[in-house]
Amino acid sequence: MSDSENFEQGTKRGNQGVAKFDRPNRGMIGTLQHWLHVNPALVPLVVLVASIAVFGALLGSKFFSPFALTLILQQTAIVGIVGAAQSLVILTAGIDLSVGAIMVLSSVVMGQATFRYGLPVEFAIVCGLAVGTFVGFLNGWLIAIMRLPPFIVTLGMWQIALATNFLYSANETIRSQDIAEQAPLLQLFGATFKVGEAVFTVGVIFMVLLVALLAYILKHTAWGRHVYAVGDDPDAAELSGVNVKRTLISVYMISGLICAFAGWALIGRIGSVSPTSGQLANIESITAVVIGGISLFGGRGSILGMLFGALIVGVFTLGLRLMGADAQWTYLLIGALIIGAVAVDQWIRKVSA
Amino acid sequence: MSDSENFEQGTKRGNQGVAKFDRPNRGMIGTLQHWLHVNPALVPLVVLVASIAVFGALLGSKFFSPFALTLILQQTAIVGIVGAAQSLVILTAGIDLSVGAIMVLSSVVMGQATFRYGLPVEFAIVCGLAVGTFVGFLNGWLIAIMRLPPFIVTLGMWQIALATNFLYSANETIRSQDIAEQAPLLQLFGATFKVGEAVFTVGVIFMVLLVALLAYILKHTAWGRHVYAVGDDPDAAELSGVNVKRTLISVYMISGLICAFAGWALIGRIGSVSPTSGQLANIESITAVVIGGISLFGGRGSILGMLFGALIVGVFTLGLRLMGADAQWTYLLIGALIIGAVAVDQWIRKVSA
Amino acid sequence: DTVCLITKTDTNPFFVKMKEGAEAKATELGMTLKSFAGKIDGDHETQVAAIETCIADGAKGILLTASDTSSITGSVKQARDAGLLVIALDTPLDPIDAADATFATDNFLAGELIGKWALGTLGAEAANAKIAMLDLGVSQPSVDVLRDQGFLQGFGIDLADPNKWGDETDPRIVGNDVTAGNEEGGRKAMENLLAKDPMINVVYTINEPAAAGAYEALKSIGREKDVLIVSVDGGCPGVANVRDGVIGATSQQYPLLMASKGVEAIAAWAKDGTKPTNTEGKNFFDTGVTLITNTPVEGVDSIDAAKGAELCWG
Amino acid sequence: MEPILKGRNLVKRYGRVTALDHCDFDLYPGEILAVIGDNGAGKSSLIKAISGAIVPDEGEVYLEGKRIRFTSPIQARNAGIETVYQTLAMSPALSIADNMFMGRELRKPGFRGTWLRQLDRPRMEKLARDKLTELGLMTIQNINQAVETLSGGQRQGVAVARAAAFGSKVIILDEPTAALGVKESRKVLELIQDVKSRGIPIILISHNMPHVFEVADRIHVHRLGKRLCVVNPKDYTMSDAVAFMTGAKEPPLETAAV
Amino acid sequence: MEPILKGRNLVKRYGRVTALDHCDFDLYPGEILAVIGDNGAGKSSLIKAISGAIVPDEGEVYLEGKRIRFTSPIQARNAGIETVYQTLAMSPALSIADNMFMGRELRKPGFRGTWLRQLDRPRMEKLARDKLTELGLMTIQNINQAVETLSGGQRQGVAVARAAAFGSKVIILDEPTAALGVKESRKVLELIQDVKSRGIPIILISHNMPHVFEVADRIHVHRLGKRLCVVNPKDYTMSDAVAFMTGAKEPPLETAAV
Ligand SMILES: Nc1ncnc2c1ncn2[C@@H]1O[C@H](COP(=O)(O)OP(=O)(O)OP(=O)(O)O)[C@@H](O)[C@H]1O
Ligand SMILES: Nc1ncnc2c1ncn2[C@@H]1O[C@H](COP(=O)(O)OP(=O)(O)OP(=O)(O)O)[C@@H](O)[C@H]1O
Ligand SMILES: O[C@@H]1[C@H](O)[C@H](O)CO[C@H]1O
Ligand SMILES: [Mg+2]
Ligand SMILES: [Mg+2]
Repeated sequence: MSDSENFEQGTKRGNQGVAKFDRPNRGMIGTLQHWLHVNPALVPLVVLVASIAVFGALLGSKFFSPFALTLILQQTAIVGIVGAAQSLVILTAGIDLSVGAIMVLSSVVMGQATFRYGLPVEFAIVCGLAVGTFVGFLNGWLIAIMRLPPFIVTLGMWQIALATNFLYSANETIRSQDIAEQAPLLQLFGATFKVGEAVFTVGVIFMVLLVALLAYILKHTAWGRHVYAVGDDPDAAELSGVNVKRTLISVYMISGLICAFAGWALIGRIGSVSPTSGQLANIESITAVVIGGISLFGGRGSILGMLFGALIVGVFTLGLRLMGADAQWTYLLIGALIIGAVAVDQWIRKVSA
Repeated sequence: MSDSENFEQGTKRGNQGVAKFDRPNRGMIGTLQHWLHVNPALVPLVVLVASIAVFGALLGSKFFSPFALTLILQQTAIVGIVGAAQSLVILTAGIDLSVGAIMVLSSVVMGQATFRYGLPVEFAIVCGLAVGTFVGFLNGWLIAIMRLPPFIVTLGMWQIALATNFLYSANETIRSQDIAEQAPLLQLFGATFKVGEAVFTVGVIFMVLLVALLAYILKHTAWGRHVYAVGDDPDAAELSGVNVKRTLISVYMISGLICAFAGWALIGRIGSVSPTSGQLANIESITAVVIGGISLFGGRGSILGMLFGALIVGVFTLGLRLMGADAQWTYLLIGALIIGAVAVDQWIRKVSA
Repeated sequence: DTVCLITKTDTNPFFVKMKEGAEAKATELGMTLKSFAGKIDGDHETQVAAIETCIADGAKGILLTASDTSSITGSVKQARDAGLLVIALDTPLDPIDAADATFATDNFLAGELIGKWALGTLGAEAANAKIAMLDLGVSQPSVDVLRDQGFLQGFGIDLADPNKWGDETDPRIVGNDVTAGNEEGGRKAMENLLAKDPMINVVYTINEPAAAGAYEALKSIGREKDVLIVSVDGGCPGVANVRDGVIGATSQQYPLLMASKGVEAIAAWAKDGTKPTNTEGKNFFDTGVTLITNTPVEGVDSIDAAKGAELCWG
Repeated sequence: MEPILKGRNLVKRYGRVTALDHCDFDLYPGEILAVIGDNGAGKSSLIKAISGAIVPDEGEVYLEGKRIRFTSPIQARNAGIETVYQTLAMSPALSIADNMFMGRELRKPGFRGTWLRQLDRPRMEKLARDKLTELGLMTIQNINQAVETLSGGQRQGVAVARAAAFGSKVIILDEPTAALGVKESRKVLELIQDVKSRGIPIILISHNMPHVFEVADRIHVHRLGKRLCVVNPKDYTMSDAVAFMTGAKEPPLETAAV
Repeated sequence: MEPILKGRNLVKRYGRVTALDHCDFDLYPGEILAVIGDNGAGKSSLIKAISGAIVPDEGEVYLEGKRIRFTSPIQARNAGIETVYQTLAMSPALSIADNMFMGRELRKPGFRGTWLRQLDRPRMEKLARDKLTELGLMTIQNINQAVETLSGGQRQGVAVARAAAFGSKVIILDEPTAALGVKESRKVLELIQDVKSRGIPIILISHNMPHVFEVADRIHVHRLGKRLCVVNPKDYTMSDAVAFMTGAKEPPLETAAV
């Protein structure tokens, strides 16, 4: 063999060690930055803690009390639960505009099954959960099998579910007193218990556990990895052996199921079954997801971030209201602060990169 | 040189012709399919024509009259104009949730400048257009320079612009009769003229011309190509010499300007200046864009498709009402039909691929 | 002392005026007013959160226009248990005694007045009327239903289920459509119904912005002169529209009165624990409703637009 | 001998472009088959049609004599056909280890795996590191690095390592060394020999003639969407092969050079 | 002689990874400089730092003796530095012609160009076709095809054609022939010689040693984020070069082999 074919043999004798580079000595801030870089979900946590600190400083004990702080948790519970569903969907590069409608429809089904049809309340709840899952399945099927864009499918489903909800419920509210009397299980998520001055509801606990569970699943199971892969690049995921269709359908079904749970939690929060609730759930859940650092293009971000995102909005809202801003000023400032929160987030990511 | 280095010289003698393959003979349907494949914007047109035909067959002359058909155009004008702005933004892989708010804010500025400050109406209109462009610039600046996600920026701007609008206008309506008397130019877009039984408004003509102009710009100017490139892959666009920041800022500014024109057109349509209008402009414009086949991931689709998408929704809405569906059922059916329209669209694309 | 005002939205001029009235009265009595509002009509959760915030804030009382009249009662109870006086404004709660008091317009009566007026104006022609019903929204909130059904009652049409609009079978009704209570929705809904039957000659509208939109639609096909439009609210632009012949008749309500009465009541409660009393023979304090028209009809009390303009609210 | 993998009359059109034009294909047990051809000749389309990544418009594919109709790459993988696509098919935001085990993750033993369905990250990371070390990709410092942060060559190395680790019946490599350095390329060639010695046949698409002639048992020359001929590298020179594929020289008549 | 392009002490870190570690670099007028090195050695990072695609954390770059601080590739292009990136930097959904003229579109003459700002599509298409034909990429059937529908090699050909057509001061090619066929690779090498004969210096990153030794005037050997040495291909064999870059052999002491 001539030299030109032989030259590649030179590689045999090479140094086989792994390259090592200096690690710059970072100092405390540097270490924090590096740590945030490795755990990007914690960036919104930093923003959250900072905003609690600022409002605490401005408002003193009115805000910085166990009561007010746990109130924020309570006010965030529904958005947090729906946001968990939304996170799953957005991680697959989808979007679910029907979350609010599924939530309300499920709660109405639970109420009507109990009160109109007289079914045992446990069974009524199962019906509600099944309806939510089924609507989610329809979404998933249309998106994965028929290959329709998630935005359109869930937009259409939103209208369908909402109209069904009104037609089916005949716009009737089931009153809180009646529920408390005849089917208190429906209000389970509203049950409160106190730890000192802090007031927790079952809904809050459920939200926290749900997010923790999903964070575990996304990180530590094959299915979770597939969710990310599908959102990242569905073609690549398909070629490397992920069953993209099945993954998508399961994500939308789980999203529907979680929204149904949110519907149950909604009964607990507002006491009654009201067909007109949940109209802002879409926009609020998407906001929480995006402030939490999950990319709308899929495949990037963490569900923990969503929880912090939801709480950031909750803190701003209560803080501003307690400071006495009136409604339009509050909306204006929340608008500015949402942009500000994400700007800070981006900035932290940048300097810590 | 040894043979192994020389072998590449074999290439010199190769056949230099371009490969030719048989073109299968297509027949009429095949030709249509091929044609649709080459002009994907026409797919929603096919859906549109089909839905007009179906409603025409079902409803006869009630629907298939110049009056009803031009009514659809009038009802679509605002969504079509705002949809043009939305299309530009979505082509860059962004989203503009502030379109409705910019529209209303601009119309309120035009009205207040004329009636509260007594400025000449021409100047008031210029003020309104400037305000829209400025809000668009803020969006663009935050997105391009601060690198914040469009969803969050325009969500925040939506709230800010809407709150500003209410605070500024003190929710006061300026009545149609007063405008007609003192500043009829504000109602310009509402001016109607008849061609036979068909009734056109200036707003309708403006929408059609605007879409045609933008279609030209997107296809036949460098700026238009850059819009697509930025939406397709911003990193690649930057590396291959597109000024991504400038392109993005200009897109959001133009979007703001178009929304301000929509605000002017809105005064023409509803006669008065009312701060509570335009609440559905976001969702309706995005729906039109997506039904029209523009990808929410940017870089793909045509603005003509958006126009057809808007008209499809208009046809369904009026058609269903004329068939006697009540409001709730219409709502439900429109949800289903939006999904159906996109499904047909996908199907046509598939068979014609 | 702090008093809270929670309205359905703060974009509707009606609520804007209500807020202004409350603010003026609060300043006069040396109280602090904190106002809250839902983002959109029907935004119930924001109202729940607002009540919680008021409790946290240590307010003396709450003035509430509820988006969901029966669902809100749980939160209202929470507030009352915490020692706050809760007064429903404009919209009675369900049940009405869930609040400490209610200061409101009788919305069914408001509808009935314009129904009777339309019937009287048409006279014998009423038998051949073609009626367009421009309602608020598909969720059919209570004011929406009350005014719609009141109008039909006044016009002499069978209501079927009085808790629901749209289930009537009288052939004179061309159709119901929804307006979101603004001009844009009013115009579109009117156009849709006109496409269904271009000879519509009576238009009921949920409020005056919707009426203004409907008028634009009629004007664009040149029928604005031969159609009766009736509405509810009595805001200044609406009254001006009555004067200009855009609206035939409107039922005026008095939000400023509701608000100032409400603030006074809470001030009294804060001072010595007195609770407000109801109007004679009603289970709420009726702030009154007046029909405004320049073409009065026999048997229906009304005032003219000039008089109405003195009483109008924004 | 019966081919282990056989394609007949495969056609694939993209709009006006005919990427596969009644193409035949044979892979025999235990061999290394190289596929060479100009850019755009249709090589990638051919292997995509075989591995389920595209469904051909016409024609048949047989695995071990049985007609197969893959509609997804998962089916091909389950049948033991492992492919490295030219586009690499990786999830950019996920780590190297995640990518290597995508679709066949390892779970922890016992309760945590069966019931909590927990992934066995340490084991997956160790295996991934081992496979990459075999390929000499030692400049990768962190197995949990996102694939998008790898250099072009590193990325390709990960894809090749994945296929080599999991292929059981056929391994298909579409230009596996295109972005690789000299050293890394040699490692891949060694790996190919190694896989062959395990009795697994390999399809190798490459533009590197010395590499092709070094390892291939037979060479499938692809031209204008068709199999032009199959040659034995012992009978022809590189110049001949290049001349065939560019059309400079008429191909030999007997095409089935087994 | 003064280098036309000079880098000193360039450092670029990505989190924990140091891609450039106080790296120097020189390109002299009119020469072809090859950059070789292992996968992940930092070659692409080096040329990105030079062409404005990344901003180095430390160090300086000089063009014709003047310190430059590019913060975007547009600035480098305007300064006459044209680059083919390894990732190719194309807009997949746009056509070949659109991509070739991205950022420097041609407008129609007269009123339509100046006032309507209309693109001169026929002229752009003709030029694009000519450039591709020069590279022998004739299997491309339609110049208005979207780039995403091209084969891997065709795509690379388009990128190279673009750089060659527009580079005025320096042309940088990051593995331009990686995905190219034998014939197309030869065309690129010819093109490189051609550009050089026009007096424009070229930086060529490649793993193909025969190609490097065929065209390069000097070879910059990159290792572990640094310039290890610069050798003259006439003085060393390919085996030597490979041994340097893999660390099998100590580099020669005089590094500035001009
Ligand atoms: N998705 C697609 N849409 C349209 N045309 C396509 C598509 N994929 C491939 N083609 C066309 O099919 C032909 C064959 O492409 P293919 O990728 O199979 O070539 P190849 O032989 O692998 O080339 P290379 O050596 O450059 O990788 C090319 O002309 C290409 O443009
Ligand atoms: N965006 C990034 N984020 C993190 N690390 C990166 C990034 N880009 C490159 N690197 C790392 O920097 C090192 C150098 O990469 P570079 O792409 O410059 O190598 P290269 O010499 O061009 O390799 P190849 O020959 O494989 O193209 C690699 O270890 C790579 O993992
Ligand atoms: O009574 C008010 C106003 O009339 C408004 O127009 C709609 O909301 C109702 O509650
Ligand atoms: Mg290929
Ligand atoms: Mg590189």
